[in-house]
Amino acid sequence: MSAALAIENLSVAYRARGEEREVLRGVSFAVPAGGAYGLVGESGSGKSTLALAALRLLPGAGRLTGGRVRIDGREPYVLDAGGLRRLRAHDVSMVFQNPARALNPSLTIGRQVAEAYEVLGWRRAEAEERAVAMLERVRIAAAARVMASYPRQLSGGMQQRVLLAMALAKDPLLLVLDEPTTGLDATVEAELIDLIAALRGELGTAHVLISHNLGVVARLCRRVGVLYAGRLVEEGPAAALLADPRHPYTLGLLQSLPSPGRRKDQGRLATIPGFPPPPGRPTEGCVFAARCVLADQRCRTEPPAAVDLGGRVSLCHYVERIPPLAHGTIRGVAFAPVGRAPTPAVIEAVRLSKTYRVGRRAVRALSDVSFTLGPGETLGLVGESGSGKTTLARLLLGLVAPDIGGEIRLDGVPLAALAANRGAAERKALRIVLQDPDSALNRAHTVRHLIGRVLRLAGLQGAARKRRLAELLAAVRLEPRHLAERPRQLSGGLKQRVAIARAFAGEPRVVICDEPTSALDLSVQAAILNLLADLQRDHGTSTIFISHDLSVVRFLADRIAVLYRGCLMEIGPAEQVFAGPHHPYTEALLSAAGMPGERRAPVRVASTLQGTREDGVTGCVFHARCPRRLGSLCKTVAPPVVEADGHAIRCHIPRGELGLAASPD
Amino acid sequence: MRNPFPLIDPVRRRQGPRENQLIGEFIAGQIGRRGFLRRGSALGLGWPLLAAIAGAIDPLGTLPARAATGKAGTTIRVGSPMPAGAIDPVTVGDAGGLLMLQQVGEFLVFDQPNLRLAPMLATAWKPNHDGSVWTFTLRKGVTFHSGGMMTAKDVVATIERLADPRNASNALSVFKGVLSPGNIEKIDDYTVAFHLDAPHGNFPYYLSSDNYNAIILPADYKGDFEKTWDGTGPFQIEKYTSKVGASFIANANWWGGRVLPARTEFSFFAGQQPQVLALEGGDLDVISQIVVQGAEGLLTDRRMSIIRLEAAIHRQVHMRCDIPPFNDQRVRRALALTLDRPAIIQGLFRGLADLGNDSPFAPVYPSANRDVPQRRKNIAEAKALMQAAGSRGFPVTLTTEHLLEMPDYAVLIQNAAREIGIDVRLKVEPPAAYYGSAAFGKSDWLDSPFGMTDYGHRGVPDVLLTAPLTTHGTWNAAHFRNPEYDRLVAEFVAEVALDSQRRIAARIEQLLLTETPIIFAYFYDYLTATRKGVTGVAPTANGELYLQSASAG
Amino acid sequence: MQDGPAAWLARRISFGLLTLFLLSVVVFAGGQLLPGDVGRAILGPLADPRAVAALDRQLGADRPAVMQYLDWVLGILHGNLGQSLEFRAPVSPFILGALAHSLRLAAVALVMVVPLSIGAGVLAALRRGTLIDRVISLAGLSLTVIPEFVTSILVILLFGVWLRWLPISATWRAGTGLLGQLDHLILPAIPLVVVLFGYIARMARAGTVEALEADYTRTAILKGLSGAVVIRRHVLRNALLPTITVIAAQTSYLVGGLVVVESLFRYQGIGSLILAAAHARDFPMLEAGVLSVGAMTIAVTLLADALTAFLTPAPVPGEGG
Amino acid sequence: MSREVIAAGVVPEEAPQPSRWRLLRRSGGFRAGAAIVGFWALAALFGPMLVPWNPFATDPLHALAPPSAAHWFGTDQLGRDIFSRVIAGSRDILTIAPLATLLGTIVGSALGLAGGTLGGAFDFVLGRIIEVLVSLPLIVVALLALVAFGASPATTIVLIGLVFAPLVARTVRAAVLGEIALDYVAAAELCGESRLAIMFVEILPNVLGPVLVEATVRLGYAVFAVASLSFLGFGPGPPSPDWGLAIAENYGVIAGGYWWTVSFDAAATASLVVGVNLLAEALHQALAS
Repeated sequence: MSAALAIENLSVAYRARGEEREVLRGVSFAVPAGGAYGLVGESGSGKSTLALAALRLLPGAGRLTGGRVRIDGREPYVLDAGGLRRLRAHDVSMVFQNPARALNPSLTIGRQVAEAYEVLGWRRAEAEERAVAMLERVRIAAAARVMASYPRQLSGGMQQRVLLAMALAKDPLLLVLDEPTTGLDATVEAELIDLIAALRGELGTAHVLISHNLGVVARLCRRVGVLYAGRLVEEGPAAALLADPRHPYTLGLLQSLPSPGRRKDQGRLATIPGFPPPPGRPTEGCVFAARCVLADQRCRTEPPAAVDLGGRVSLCHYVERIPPLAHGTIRGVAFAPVGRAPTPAVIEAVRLSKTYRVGRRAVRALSDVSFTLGPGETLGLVGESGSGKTTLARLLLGLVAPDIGGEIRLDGVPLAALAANRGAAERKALRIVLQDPDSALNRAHTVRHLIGRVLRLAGLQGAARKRRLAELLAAVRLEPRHLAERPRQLSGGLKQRVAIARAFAGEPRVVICDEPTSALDLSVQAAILNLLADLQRDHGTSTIFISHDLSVVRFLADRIAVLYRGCLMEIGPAEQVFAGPHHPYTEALLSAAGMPGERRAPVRVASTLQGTREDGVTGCVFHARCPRRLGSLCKTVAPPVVEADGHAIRCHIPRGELGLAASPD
Repeated sequence: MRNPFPLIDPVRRRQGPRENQLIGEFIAGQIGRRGFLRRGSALGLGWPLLAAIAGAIDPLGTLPARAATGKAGTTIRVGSPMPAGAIDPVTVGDAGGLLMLQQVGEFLVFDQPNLRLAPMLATAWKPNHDGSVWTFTLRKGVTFHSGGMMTAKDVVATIERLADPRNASNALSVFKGVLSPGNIEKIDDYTVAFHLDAPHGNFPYYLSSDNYNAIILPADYKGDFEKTWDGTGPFQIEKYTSKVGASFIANANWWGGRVLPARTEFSFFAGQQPQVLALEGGDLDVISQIVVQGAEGLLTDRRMSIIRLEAAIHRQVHMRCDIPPFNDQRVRRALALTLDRPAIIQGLFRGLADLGNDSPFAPVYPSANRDVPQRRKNIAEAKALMQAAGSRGFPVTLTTEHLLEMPDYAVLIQNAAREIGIDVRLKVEPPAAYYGSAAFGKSDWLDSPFGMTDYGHRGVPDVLLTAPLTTHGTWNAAHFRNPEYDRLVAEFVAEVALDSQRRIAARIEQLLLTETPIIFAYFYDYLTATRKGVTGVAPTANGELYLQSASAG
Repeated sequence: MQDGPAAWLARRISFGLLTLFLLSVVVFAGGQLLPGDVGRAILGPLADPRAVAALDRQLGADRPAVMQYLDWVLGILHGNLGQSLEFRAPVSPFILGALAHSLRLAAVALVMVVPLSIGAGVLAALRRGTLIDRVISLAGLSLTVIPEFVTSILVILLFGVWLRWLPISATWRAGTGLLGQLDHLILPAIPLVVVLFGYIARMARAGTVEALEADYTRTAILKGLSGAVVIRRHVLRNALLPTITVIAAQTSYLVGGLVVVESLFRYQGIGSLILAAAHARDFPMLEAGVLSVGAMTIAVTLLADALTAFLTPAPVPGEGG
Repeated sequence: MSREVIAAGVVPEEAPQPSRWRLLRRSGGFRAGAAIVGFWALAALFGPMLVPWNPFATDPLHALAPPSAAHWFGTDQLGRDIFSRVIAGSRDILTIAPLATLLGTIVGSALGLAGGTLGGAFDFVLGRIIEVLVSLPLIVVALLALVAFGASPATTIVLIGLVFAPLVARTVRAAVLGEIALDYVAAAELCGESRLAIMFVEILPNVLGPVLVEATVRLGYAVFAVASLSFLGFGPGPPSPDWGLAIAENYGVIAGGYWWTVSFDAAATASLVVGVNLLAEALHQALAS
């Protein structure tokens, strides 16, 4: 049985504005029939190009400049149009990252799925029957109703399941998945990963999974390849490679992940300095030399040869010097643990609720949330999309007014609902760092203007302002030469640093960070987290850190609050929330966010069809998806909030019976 | 049909007073062709001489008698100007409207192209001793399209309707001071007497086709002409669509005999350019009127033929005599002397026009006097006059209408005036804005110190002498006040005999040459264009088109 | 379609009526500034002032302007468009006649230009980057902006005068059959086709390019569907949607904006009628003409929006948040 | 090198995007458009001084002479040299159209900015005005106004400018709504910036791109409208050498064989509008990329 996918010495280049820019060079790997191969790399590493090249789907500007691709022995670049079409109709499938755009908005789901069967020769009626069967197979409830609805009437998770059904309709030899679960909620992602693993078992299809998320790759793939700047720097069995990396880049990636239990007071995260190179920059020598700790003159001039380590390969001159690096303790200034007693609270939220009117229906984005934030303390706010965490942020900032009865107090003094009605000092006290720096920074202004303006509005003039500006630049590790540049000329990481500098410019009492790192590459994310930790320590600012990524929150937060559909499910010191007892929803979140190397019993929530919101539910909002549901009680009676030494949980189940975390290793 | 009089004048010099008297009456149309031949022979004039004079003066004879030569039963497609508003004989005032009326309606008297009157619905007309009462004898056997016979009561009612100020009639300006309502007496069924307010030698012209409102309608006409189209003419209405076109069919029992074409079709055009293109493209057979400026292509096109009628259509360039800079007549004369009139005629009309001598007496008028010397371009004299008047030139604005060749004529004046230091600036307005409310104080036309106005053709110069130049003239844009001139004009208007009219004309022309309140540079011909092979089309200079003997071969 | 189609339709219609009322007030105010008066316009400049006054009285043009407007509005409510001062006849036959003419010419132009331009746009997109794509884009780009009178004169000369294939004046003799009328309308329609071709072709091309590069097209290809099926079922349907709005946006131009073409081809459209009414200060005709064009445009735009909305049902409310 | 410094490590910049201006200059459309419009601009500025004949001097005896050595483009009905008049004729159209566009763009942008940021009643009224104007063809509105106010360059400029303003406002408003959705506007509000500062300091710089593109497109339409208006007799009056006027006066003659009296004016009009549109298209491409 020849390999499902065999790629030898593949090179690809793009033509842009006249020059030819090489994106992939000399990539070789093979995936046996029924195998599962993972491709890991950051943005710009060329992993998507590799997938598209394998199926001869390169966009117009792309061109294969070298190497061969064979799928089950047949070469897509040699086949004629008819042959290629047959290959795609019967043997090869691909699922992409953004499900919403991959479905035709003006055709029903049924039409699009049945189409896959019609190509195989089934008549319309027969094709539709088989389509319904396949939808049920990908665990879509009410498949008939989904068949009749339009793509945008489904949730992200649902759409991806439909695409999966379409891909598997032809029972393909090879299925390529390019970031299939990125952008989905953790719980939904977990369900999809389980589904994909199960289907591979049942159908015996060879899978190639492309992802920047090491956890997902670890769970699904038997072998893994690490891509950096268009080269396969390391390749080998998944378990061995992730536990004992033999290339500096792989090591750096693993270390910059806030692994379970890592906390800011145990020392800073290891970061890979610098930023991933933009695609197509010609480099002699080792591509990683610019950012490698071990790099020396030889690395910068002589391209490393592939070192065979028995079933594993690494592209590095000093393979043997990697293991000791892995075990060395990372020195660095630890963070003094913050005083526990949050006497007097800087910010106090009392019974905050928010209802949005959409057409004739009222949607309750936030209901009855109360919490306090001490000076210098970091409150982690965790929740999936639609949990109301962004609404909460906007309420605190005064961009939106809460429903009557809700109140926010700064240093004990109640704040006006809208920012416009607040005093200048009060407005200065609260600042925000947003997820997408491109949207948060005015692209027409220079960095000097962006930061300087906040200082001017804060009343600083002349020399004082210049001095403060210089201080801020140093604090966020920016160079004075960046002052004259516009956001368009900066990388994602740099832009976020400018946004952070602007947030801290006015000496705010509280800085709200709304998913500050989720738009950044892994290696850059660590640097930003360290920066936030440093600034908070230096300025004694309290922060509210909003994220859907539990590991990131765990690294920074002193206390953690868990939100689900506008309700505060659980709030307490970080360690206690992670150790347990957990609220069932927190338990599901923790299990969904399984770290590489962490063994945790899979706890899954039932998936419901989006759009079946039960508004005005009297009981617990989580009852429909809660695996530990106590029959009709949870549905009808609102759960009490049980508190024990600062750790409150809103659930009917007695604390003793709630789940505990497995012993952290 | 060039000017007939040069042929006759040498003959007349050799005749005695009574023979000249007879020739004058015949020219003035007071006696018919047969009458002239009969009395001329009675006076002993030789037959060949009489025939020559009659042929020169009245080649068409009475219109209907022409022998029809073309193919019968054809359809004539005519391009004509867009009528402004409803077709109503009482209020009509524009070329498009009059053309429609004239297809179905007829006049008492027909003013022929040679400005000689011919009998139409009236067979004869004669003045009393001093021309203050005119008696008309009507033609018998004339039926309206609606069936009724035409008799005196219809004529009385029609003219009464036009003269009554309450009826908003456009003919009011023609009858003002001439004929008042109530003075029209029905003698019998076929005789009508008109008692004038004052003696008028040319009164028959006021009831002729020259006055397009004067088509004879049934007495019981109720003002709804667009529904009835009831007239006595050679064609009857078939279909009329306002703003689009109209079609007429031959009137079987027309009093004037056979009507050659079966149908005529009129298409309305907003301007000349599209009409020229339509004729070139074969969509039309005839264009009722074209102006040389903008239609030069037709003049040189072998597939087309042009009918030329000498006419009195002209432009009056008035200079206000009561305010500077033109209050000094020497300045006015100097400006008049800068114009190279033959070059202007050649440039604007390809020569198809007569020279103007700064008076209303166009060469086409029999009463015009030939002996007054023609004014020519003379820059030296003009500069001398300016020196005498103590003026070294001045800026002035020439206001005129954006109509046909007038803007270009204004440009020529602008360049000519520059030669003696007069800096002319042009202000060209749409006609409606130029005329404004057509009353002193409320109209650019009557208030501007230096302006140019268009005047259509008229059978006799009377209105052109009175309205724009007499002290109380309603159109006196030049504000010209000259008692001597007023007296001469009153004398001319009252005069019946042609020779005495010409004697007075000479003194008027001389006076106007010295005073020059208005520059009359040219009188251009009335042109009608037809496709080659289209025959029998008979236009007249005031915009009518007689098609009863036409054929689109 | 946020709160259901019925409410949306009602809102749009009420906006339309408000706009029409606003339009009538603007035209009324504008009308007062026209120079001269109706009586003078009909009788001509040299007519006797007494006659002009008598005619104004007859036509009621001497009443204060506001009275004239109120009478006109009352008339509208009773469904009669008022009496033309100039032609002393009800206005509606003129307006309906002119509107019928304009719509006929617009229809002929659309029938000629829509398939041509959409075809060219899609072809250019399918062959994007090649010579044919550049030629179509450049042709569309430059032809669109050439004023109608330049193209009209060229067309008249070429087909009317020199080749004599087609009649120049667009007004057919009474009673000519539909085919005969069509014969007359081809020449005047050509300049319109030249002007509209660029707009529609560019939008069709942009729509098709966007659809071709969309992810769902890639999904279709990956299903192994044949090129033709992918284009027909997936690409065209989404690509040509925006062209509906573009075509609808040309209504006010196509119906009332053709004064130049109408004057050159001697065609009595609503545009020329409005201009003539302005010259003659024929207030009721002017008002009715302008409003008919306004109403026509609003109706067509409404129809186009409804059609577009119908083809891509808007997202179900309450999504996300 | 301590890890600290490495961590702060000097950062490799992204390859700076080729500046839009260089991108623009390289596009064929821009070069062609600039050449054409440049030529006519020079003709408008210095034309009347450089032309062989005085465009206004009449010579009736040599009227309608075909193109010859003396008169490259022949003479018109009054014997004036057509070549000189075509060159001089660019002055009228190149003063009226750009000024009208400028007026329309400035007023339109202000309306669009206000409409987008203020919203509420102002935005509603603006929306209705836009709807009124869109439902009326430009030519009819222009003609009605010119009949009412009398045709003069000033009225034409103000008229076309005010008719374009709401249409420009519509585009600017859409762009502003796009910007308001971005977070930097909310951030500015939080910092206590005034509404005016937000409009002009924050939003306007980002909206200049669409405004510039809209302006050049409007310029194309303005030239189109001015030429049409003068063809219909509402442009500058005689003896102006304006192209539209010349075509209106002479197009009847060409059937008779005097083709040169119209073709050069028509070619000039067509070339100018195409030139302006090429500029607009090139600008649009450069800014959209």
